[in-house]
Amino acid sequence: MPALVRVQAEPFDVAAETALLTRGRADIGAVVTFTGLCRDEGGRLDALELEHYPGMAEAEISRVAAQAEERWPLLGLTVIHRFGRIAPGEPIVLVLAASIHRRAAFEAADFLMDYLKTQAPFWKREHLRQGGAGSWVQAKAEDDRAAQRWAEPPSGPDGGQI
Amino acid sequence: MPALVRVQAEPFDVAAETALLTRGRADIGAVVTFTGLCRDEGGRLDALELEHYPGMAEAEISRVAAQAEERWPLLGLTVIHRFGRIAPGEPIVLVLAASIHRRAAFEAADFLMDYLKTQAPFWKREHLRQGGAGSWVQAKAEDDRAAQRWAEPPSGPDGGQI
Amino acid sequence: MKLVYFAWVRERIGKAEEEVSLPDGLVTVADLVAWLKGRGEEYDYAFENESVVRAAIDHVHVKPDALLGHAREIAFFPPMTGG
Amino acid sequence: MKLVYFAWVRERIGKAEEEVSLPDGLVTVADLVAWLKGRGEEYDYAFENESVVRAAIDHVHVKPDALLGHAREIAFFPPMTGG
Repeated sequence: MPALVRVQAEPFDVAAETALLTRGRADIGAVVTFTGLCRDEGGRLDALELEHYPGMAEAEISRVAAQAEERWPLLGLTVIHRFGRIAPGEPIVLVLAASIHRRAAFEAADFLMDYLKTQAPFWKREHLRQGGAGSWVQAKAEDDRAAQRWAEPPSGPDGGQI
Repeated sequence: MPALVRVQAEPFDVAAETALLTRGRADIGAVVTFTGLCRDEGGRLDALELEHYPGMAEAEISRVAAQAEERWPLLGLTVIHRFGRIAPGEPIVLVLAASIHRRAAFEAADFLMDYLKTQAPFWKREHLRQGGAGSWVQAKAEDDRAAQRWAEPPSGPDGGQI
Repeated sequence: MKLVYFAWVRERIGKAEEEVSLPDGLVTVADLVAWLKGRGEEYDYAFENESVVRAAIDHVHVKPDALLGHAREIAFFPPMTGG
Repeated sequence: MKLVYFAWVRERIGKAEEEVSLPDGLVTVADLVAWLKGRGEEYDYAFENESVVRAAIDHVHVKPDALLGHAREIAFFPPMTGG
């Protein structure tokens, strides 16, 4: 079943998205949801503004979602990423993964977040409470390292020996 | 902030529990929820019945939740575990972890589920669709191994060298 | 001392709880189990594979070598299957 | 060929997109960047640290040595910060 992927300006409803995935089913044993929220950074921020690359954003998220569905036995996968101006406390991103057992659901959600952070074409700019646009948020080396955790093990003669 | 721990027969509302933890706050960047649901095992089950040890169940979950709060910088933690008869498709357990960044929220929720599976005094019995009480669900060695992943690294002279 | 039983341990013994007066000389949880097994077939059945049955003293998991001390409530149950 | 720019690459160049006719001899994305840098200060500024700017051809991430081929849309942007 292909993942449900949406890129939108509007807020999303985690409960409704979960119901959409699970209602009427009795084969799902585990649902993991990740919600990423806008922080005010200790009162410094008035909002985050998310610029995105329309078309590529959906394509890239769908590509990574398909990888997750190939790698883990998922019974449902939803990814929603917002763009535009987002106030502190509001949700930015949702990943919802369902499976028979918890391990697949946890790992798939974790994997998707690491790849969204480093591969999905979105860029955050700060808007400051003291007025005016602040700077573009810088990419973190820590996020690249997190994404590298998911690299497939080498498949050569010594593959999987580590 | 101590975790919110509840052991109850009634269903729970993930959205309401999430709102309770996050509403009015702008310091939370990541919320991970895990929901464990009753499966019908391919149509074989009419329900699961969860027996628990009142008093110890709450105490044990609170103890493990406190460990998680010591180990990860959490901004909120909710654990709800149901008992009694639960129909396929219905939720059994909820873990909700909030933090500034996603890593802590993912790991804390994952840790709590592994410990709930192996340490919280609950026992599942199957009720069969063809009638009558089935057998007690057997503990899985796989769950013990999952819980062992979280053992603290050795603190001797070679600790952390692996 | 109050003893409580859960899941198939409860079913095999045929009761959920009981008050017992322990004889002198019982020091550990393992001593208590050995004594219970001498009380009848139902206990022998419940503890037929002793290493499988778990114990808790006053709501805290313990090993068979744990001291009974001044325990108020001792519980016996199968490996947990919650979550 | 359509070029599109995002975030601070867009701001430095001063436009979100443009149509360009490429001269002969441009084979890779790196060739295209070198040519753009010769078009004016704003491009030079946007690509001052070339290794930081990412590229995509027709919505797919590519490296600087990727071939331009029959690309319809080439995008340049900073490292992503979504999620």
